[in-house]
Amino acid sequence: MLVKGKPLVAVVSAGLSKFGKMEGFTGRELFIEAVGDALQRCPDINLRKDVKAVFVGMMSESFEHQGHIAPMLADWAGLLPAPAIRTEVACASSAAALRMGIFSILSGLYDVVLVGGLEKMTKRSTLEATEFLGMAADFPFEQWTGVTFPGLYALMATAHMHRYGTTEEQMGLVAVKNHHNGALNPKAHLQREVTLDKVLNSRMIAYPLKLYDCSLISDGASCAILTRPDIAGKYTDKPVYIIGSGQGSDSLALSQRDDLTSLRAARYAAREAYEMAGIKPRDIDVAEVHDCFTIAEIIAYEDLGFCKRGEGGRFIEDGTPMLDGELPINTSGGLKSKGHPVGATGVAQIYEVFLQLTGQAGKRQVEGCDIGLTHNVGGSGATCFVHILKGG
Amino acid sequence: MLVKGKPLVAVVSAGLSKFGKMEGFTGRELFIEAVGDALQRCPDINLRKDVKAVFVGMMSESFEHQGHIAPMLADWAGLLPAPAIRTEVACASSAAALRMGIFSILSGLYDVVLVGGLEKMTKRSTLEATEFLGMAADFPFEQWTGVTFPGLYALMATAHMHRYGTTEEQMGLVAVKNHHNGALNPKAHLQREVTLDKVLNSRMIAYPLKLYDCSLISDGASCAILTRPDIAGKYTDKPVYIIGSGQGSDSLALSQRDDLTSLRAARYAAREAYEMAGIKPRDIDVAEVHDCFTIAEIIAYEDLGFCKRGEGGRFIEDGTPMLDGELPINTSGGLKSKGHPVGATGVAQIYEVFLQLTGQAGKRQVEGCDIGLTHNVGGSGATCFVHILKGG
Amino acid sequence: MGKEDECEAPQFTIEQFYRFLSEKKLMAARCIKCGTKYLPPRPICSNCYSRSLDWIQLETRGKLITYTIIHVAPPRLQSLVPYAYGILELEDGLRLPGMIRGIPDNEIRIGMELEVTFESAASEDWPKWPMYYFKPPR
Amino acid sequence: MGKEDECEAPQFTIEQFYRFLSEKKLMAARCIKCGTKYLPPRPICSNCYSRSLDWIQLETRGKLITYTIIHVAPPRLQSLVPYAYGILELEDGLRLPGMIRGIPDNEIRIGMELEVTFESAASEDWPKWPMYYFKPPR
Ligand SMILES: [Zn+2]
Ligand SMILES: [Zn+2]
Repeated sequence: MLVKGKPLVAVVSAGLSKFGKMEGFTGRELFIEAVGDALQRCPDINLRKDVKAVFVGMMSESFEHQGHIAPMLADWAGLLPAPAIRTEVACASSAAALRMGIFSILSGLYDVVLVGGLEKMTKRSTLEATEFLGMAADFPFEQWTGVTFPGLYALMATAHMHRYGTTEEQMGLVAVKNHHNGALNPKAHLQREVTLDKVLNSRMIAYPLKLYDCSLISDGASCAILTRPDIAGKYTDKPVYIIGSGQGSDSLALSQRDDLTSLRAARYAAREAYEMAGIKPRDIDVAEVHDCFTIAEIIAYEDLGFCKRGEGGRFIEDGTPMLDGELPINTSGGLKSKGHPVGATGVAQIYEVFLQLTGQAGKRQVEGCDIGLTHNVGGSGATCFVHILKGG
Repeated sequence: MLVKGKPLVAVVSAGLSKFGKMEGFTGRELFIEAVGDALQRCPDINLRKDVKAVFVGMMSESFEHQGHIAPMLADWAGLLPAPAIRTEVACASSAAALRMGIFSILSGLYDVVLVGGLEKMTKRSTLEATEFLGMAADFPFEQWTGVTFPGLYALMATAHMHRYGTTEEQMGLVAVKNHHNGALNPKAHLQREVTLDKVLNSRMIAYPLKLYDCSLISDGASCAILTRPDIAGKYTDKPVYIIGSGQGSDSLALSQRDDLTSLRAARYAAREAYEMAGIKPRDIDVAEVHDCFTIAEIIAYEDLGFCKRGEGGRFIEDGTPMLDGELPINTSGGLKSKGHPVGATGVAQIYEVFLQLTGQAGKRQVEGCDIGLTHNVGGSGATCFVHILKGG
Repeated sequence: MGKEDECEAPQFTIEQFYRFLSEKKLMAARCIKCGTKYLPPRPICSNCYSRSLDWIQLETRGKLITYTIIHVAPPRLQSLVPYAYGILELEDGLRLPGMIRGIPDNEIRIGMELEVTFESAASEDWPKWPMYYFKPPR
Repeated sequence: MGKEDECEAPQFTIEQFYRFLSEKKLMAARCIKCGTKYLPPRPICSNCYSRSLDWIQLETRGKLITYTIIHVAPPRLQSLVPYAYGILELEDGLRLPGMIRGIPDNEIRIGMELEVTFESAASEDWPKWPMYYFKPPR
């Protein structure tokens, strides 16, 4: 049951496929790669015997013309006849799977569950991908009237610039930072640095957002193995605990929200997670936030309480979220450089924080970190999850 | 927490939109109709204040080009910023939402949640609908190689006929029974009787399944309000309790299963639900089973233990599952006559059993029923949920 | 619902919103009980759960509260790029998103006044709805 | 994975299964550790989680274990209706579903012997895979 400040569940392992244009691999094959990665990191688990249920996030059946993926993935992971459910809340689909996994363990029904997500996006054309991703927006008033997914974030960016004086250069710095981190991550889609000049001079996608303000269309899969906190020691010496889980919703159509410069769903989710964990924003040592577009990361700084409203642009200028800054953010490279196979992203963030808190993050390891946060947004912000993790 | 034989949650209300070809209504409008119906049946609830989370099932984003529906439905139901998640396991998507709702209450995080489902199918052409529904089958080995959704059940029907001598007439009797019941249900899609002759002489869809062996393509939505059992009395004098919840999975591709005449996922789900409830098949008074095709209902009789393996055909011939029989099955008309807006179906079954156990089923009321069962199958049987309900 | 044949007032649905639009009318729903206005309309008030609603016709002028210029569009609209898109706040506070036409991209400003114009032809395929645009007032 | 450029043996993927098929070879994966066979292939054994696999070429003959005649098909195949479809149990116990050709519908029987035949041309659009069919053995 739920007791404030007590661990909800333990993460005893996590796995990730390579992210990128994974030519020749279908989604189920990427997922089983992620499961294999988690298994190799936790050899004491007997997947078939121990894992009692599967929760997986995927945004769209359209990319691979494949719905009903949950039992198929349970099958490929050798877990039949274990029950399996797919969750979908756009780009936050696998954070939803994680939250369902947490509920299912807290319910007392299961001791060990597998959560994860996937998306196989690159086998379809860019126009097709644009259309499939657009389905996360309101059909009758957004898709139909001509706005795209980058367009929705562009509307927020223009509003943020207008109200707070946020600049295209500040947004560009987010891309520069995340590419720097991604260059240190062997699983990242794009492992190369970019200069601010290159970002600012890249092709316009939806003013003021340019190509390098946008995350990548990628293939990939992620997973994590959750257990009751009191039995984590059976499986690993270095568990990580989830101590806070928050979720909020907002109207699907951006135009119907009171404020276009902040996500109410994110503020609500953050408050729930912080309260459950009994901590404050200043206690966070490392965070993975949803930088589907550079403006989204700037808004995330504000919504998560890392800085005041309107000061997100200065927060990145000051260097605080850099890998060697006071609060390193998106050490993995973020959606921007690691890649954004949308259904995989939420649990891929958990994977990165798991690596950080267990000292397995290699060249991008943040020293002495104990508390991490993940922030996963669905669509243009109608859904947001915040999770808080603590080292064992 | 989970104690055998103890109620998991209470159902304090349930609602259903009209099922059918609901010209002029989008999915969200049907959903809010279902919520309005539940509210009218439970006037003491303050939805906005009491309901803390939403779980909704929908099979396919393709029908309305609309993903990310969960927060939108929370918005339309007046529940923002309450968290909302969509579940998808093909035709069992809303039973999954129900099970998530149960977990979330058992976790201790929520006291009251709204679960439901919807599908808006009739605005697209039959060929489009065939394609969208087909996505629940394995793409590389089923969709690609030419089998349809009716085709998969036809493969099971041929195998069942070959092994057990089941006849097209026996399957036809399932349709006759369900149309009889549906004619008594004012929310059913087709409210008219059919003769066995008409069923047997209807157009072939996938041998041996004819048009009248197949459920309908319908629009519709369903919902139920769940609470902790100990607080149900605050909201209603006549709660119904969910005392068992089971779920199982199997390989997505039919060809990979050992047995083509029975669903392992259903047998697994049934065993879990019966054990949790501490009851036997013979204790069931009324049941809603997944008759997407007539053969599916015959197999359900066997998988749920209402009769022995291979005897499903005789079970319907003997009249046991008739409205005036010993164990009335699909009193609502079932998917066959009430209609099958796929994402709505699982919770629509809960709605029917809720009506039966609270004496609100009108002309199709089964007298003296105390324990009901629902059986909701995803796709060709890779997913199955069984829930057991008890009157208050 | 279930009374489609006999009902007098048009249903409070998105379909009906677009039907009005094809008659060049911008219509919202208003809850008679609590006064909340809905654009798009909703069949049940999300604030007080009343089903007593009426239609109100909106003024078509409003103020632009944010905008973008879209360079990569979905297949249906790819031929129009680049195009401007924004959110209009109408005179009574309701908001509507849509394409902006009839003004050079570099003259678009937050706060400027625009008005809704209607294209009455519905699309041939699903969903068979007309389009609308925002333009500088005449 | 991540070694695509340097690997010698073809990956144990569905794409590779269809690539073999276009070479008229019916190939399955076999786990070297526990012997489990997979059709379609899997990159990791679902029984023992080993990554040590090899490809085995299957005999193309098998026994029909069930069938149907499809009269309503998705758009891509609508021109072929009615067509027969069934599940073949191959000689080593693996099963494959597919269309049945070259035999009148009313002569199809459970238990009859059929063999896999290959159409080597891949589809032009996604997923760019060839088709295969079941026919009576020559
Ligand atoms: Zn009102
Ligand atoms: Zn093996």
